[in-house]
Amino acid sequence: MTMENSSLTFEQAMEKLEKVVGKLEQGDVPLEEAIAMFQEGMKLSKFCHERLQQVDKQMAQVLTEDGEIVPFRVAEENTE
Amino acid sequence: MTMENSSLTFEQAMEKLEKVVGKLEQGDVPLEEAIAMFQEGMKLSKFCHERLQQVDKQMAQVLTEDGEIVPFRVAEENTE
Amino acid sequence: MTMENSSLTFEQAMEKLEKVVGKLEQGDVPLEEAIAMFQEGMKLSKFCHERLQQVDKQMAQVLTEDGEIVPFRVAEENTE
Amino acid sequence: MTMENSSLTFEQAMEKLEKVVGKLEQGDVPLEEAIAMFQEGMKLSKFCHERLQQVDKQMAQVLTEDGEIVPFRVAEENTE
Amino acid sequence: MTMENSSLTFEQAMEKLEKVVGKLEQGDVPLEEAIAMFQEGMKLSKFCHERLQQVDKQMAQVLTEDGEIVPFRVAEENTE
Amino acid sequence: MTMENSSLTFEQAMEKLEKVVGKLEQGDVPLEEAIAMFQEGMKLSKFCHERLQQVDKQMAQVLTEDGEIVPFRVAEENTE
Amino acid sequence: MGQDYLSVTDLTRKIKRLIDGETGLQNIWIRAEISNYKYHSRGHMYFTLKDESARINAVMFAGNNRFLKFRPENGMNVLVRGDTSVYEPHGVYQFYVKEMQPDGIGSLYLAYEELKKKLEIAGFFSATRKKQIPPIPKEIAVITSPTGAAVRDIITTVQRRFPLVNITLLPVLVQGPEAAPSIAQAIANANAIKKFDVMIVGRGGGSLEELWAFNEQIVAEAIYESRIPVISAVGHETDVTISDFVADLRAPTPTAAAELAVPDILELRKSIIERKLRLQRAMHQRLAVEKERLNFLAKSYAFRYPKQLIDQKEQDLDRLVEAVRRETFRILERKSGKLTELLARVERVHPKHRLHDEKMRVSKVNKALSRAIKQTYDNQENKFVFLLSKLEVLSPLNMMKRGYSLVYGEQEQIVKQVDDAPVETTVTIQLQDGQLLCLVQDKTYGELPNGNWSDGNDDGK
Repeated sequence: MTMENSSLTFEQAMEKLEKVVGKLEQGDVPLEEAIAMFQEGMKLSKFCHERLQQVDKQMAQVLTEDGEIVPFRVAEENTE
Repeated sequence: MTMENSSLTFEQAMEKLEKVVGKLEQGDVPLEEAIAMFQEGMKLSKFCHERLQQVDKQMAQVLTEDGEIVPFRVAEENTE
Repeated sequence: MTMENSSLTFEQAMEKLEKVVGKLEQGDVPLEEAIAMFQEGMKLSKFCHERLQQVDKQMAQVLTEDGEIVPFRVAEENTE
Repeated sequence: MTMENSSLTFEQAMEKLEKVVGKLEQGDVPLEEAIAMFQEGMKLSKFCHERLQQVDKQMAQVLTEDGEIVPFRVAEENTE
Repeated sequence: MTMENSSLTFEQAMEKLEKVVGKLEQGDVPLEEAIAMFQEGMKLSKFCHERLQQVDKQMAQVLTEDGEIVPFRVAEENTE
Repeated sequence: MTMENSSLTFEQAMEKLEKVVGKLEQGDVPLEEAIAMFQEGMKLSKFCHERLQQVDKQMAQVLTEDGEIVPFRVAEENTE
Repeated sequence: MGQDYLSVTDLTRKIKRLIDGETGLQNIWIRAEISNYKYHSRGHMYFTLKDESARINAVMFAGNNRFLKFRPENGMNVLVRGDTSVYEPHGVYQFYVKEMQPDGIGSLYLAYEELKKKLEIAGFFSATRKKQIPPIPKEIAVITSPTGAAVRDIITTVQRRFPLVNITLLPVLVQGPEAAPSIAQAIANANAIKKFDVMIVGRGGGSLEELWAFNEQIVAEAIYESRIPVISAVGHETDVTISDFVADLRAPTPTAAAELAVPDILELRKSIIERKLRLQRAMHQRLAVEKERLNFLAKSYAFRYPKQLIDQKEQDLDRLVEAVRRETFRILERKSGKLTELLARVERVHPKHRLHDEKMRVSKVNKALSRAIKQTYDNQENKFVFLLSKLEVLSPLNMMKRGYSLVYGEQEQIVKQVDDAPVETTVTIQLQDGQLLCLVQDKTYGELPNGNWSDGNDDGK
């Protein structure tokens, strides 16, 4: 499952998580399945959580006329 | 019977247990059958109890592994 | 009769006993038959009594073997 | 007659006795015959009496054999 | 006549005797005949008397043989 | 006449005597005849008298012969 | 001829019908100048439309002028759309204005309407063509002017909401004649780079002319053909451009576009935590439910009081055993009762009673016998004694007691007459106490005296 999850996108993981939660909340899952789903759900939530923490804050860029991508600094309001 | 029970799911065991209790409480069970049912009931109840304890443990373990995010206090409202 | 009775279930014996009572209650039973029925009735009653004691023992044994099942505390909220 | 009576059932003896008494009560039996019939009646009643005593003993014996179950106190309410 | 009487039953003798008395009481019997009838009557009366004494003896003998029948009591409740 | 009378019954003699008395009472019988009739009457009365005495004796004899017949005691109840 | 006069009303009605039926006079656009403008208190506008050589009365009812974005004035050049008709009471034709725009930009409106209709027919606005905006994009292209509030609003909003996303600005001109090609080119470029998940195309607010580039067909086509989902963000909320219609998602403002393009990371985190909590809660609840259910079962009456299973039967047994005893005793009692009853009857028919009766009977009969014979004897004896006494009374010999006597001759015949006894014969005289033997000595005849005789017959002799 871990294998599988690692190739999931964040959206897929969230979707799976929601489904798992939904099913568990319906309460009609056999107990053995429920604990497995709980484990799966916890893994998914961990996965999603990590995905959101992974990257540092990105800087805005600009595509110049030359086709280069350079950092872009937003003009301050004050300059206008 | 023990053999048989070990391959039961929790739900099946509970269902069996419920039936046993229901029949016993109706009170018109032949004596010999009643004692057998009583034994069966005790075994099923033990089995279910153990399964629940096992699931309990499994859950605790998952939550411990998930340690970093630990304090999922349900009663968050009160602490805040 | 003893031979025969030993293979009876408790309920069958009780049913027989009830029949004996029913016949006796009709009241027009010849004396010799009445005493025979009385003897039969007492034998059945002894048989039933022994069966009950046996079941009582069995039950006690089951309870001892399976120990006591301490109920789960459902009121988990209180412990946290 | 004694020979004959010994193979009678209680009810047959009682029936005979009743007939004898009935005839005697009608009063038109010749005296000599009446004596004989009375004698017959006495024998029958003695026979019936002995049968009853015998049955009584038998019952007592059965109850004693079943000694363990002895105290059939109907008035249990008072003792408790 | 004595010959004849000895084969009479008590009842026949009494019947004859009563007839004799009846006729005599009507009063129109010639004297010689009356005295004959009287003699006849006296013989019959003697005969009856003797028969009765005989029966008395017989009875005493029969009753002694069969002893007394004490009425049978079933009332077991009192003995407990 | 004596010859003749001896074969008479008491009743015939009494009848004759009555006739004699009857005729004598009419009173118109010639004296000689009356005396004769009177003599005849006396003979008849003698005859009757003797017959009566004879019967009396016979009665006494019968009663004596049957002497044993002491009257039964009717009040038997008192003796018992 | 004279009969063919029309009434004025008929004529006017004919004219009205004629004008109303002429399509060239209905739903047409007219360019004119406003004069004699009057705003009626009830909301209707009355004015004259004119040009250098003609004029026509016009009215714009409140229902139509309510949405006007400007206030008409005398001397103002306007474009109006409406119907020509006749006001019958005055017999004047006039123009009923439905829509009015200031002239000048009026041409742009016409172009806008025309293009909108055309593209709509071509299917550019079709909902089925709209692409899904990815919920969590990694790369965002922003096509707008590098200066101005729009780009700043977009970038800061995106970075604030979802710092993990890459923003690449594709700077374009957003007004002026070069704007449309510039925008279309940038859209194409963004598609060429192939790394963007979503693009925001737009600019800040401005006049219709300033926003015009976004109403150009070239831009519409570029958006339509973009494989990357496009969020349009042109001007303010009230400005709706062709680009907005074509775009996959229309944002009312640039800031709104940024909000639509990326999720709020805090919200996401919150939602993960929330799901996690729900997960745990569900599991806890499930466990709790099962535990409770099990407890309930384990604590059930049957398990807690298993002896009850037996108790009932014990009682049943007791009842039956008691019944067997009771019924048997009852049968015995009944039988013995019957026997006792029979014994009593036997006692009653004891022959001693019978014997006693018979003895009495014999005794009685015996007595009766004796009595009867005695009676018989006594009767006869009495009868005899009676007869005898009678006989004695009647005895002829009785007369002798009174002195009479009987005389018998020698032949023992009774001597009744004198001659019956001859003299010298003996006679016997019978007296009461004996006889006298007498010798007859003599005889005398004579008669017995009459009269007194008969009277003294009884006592005289």
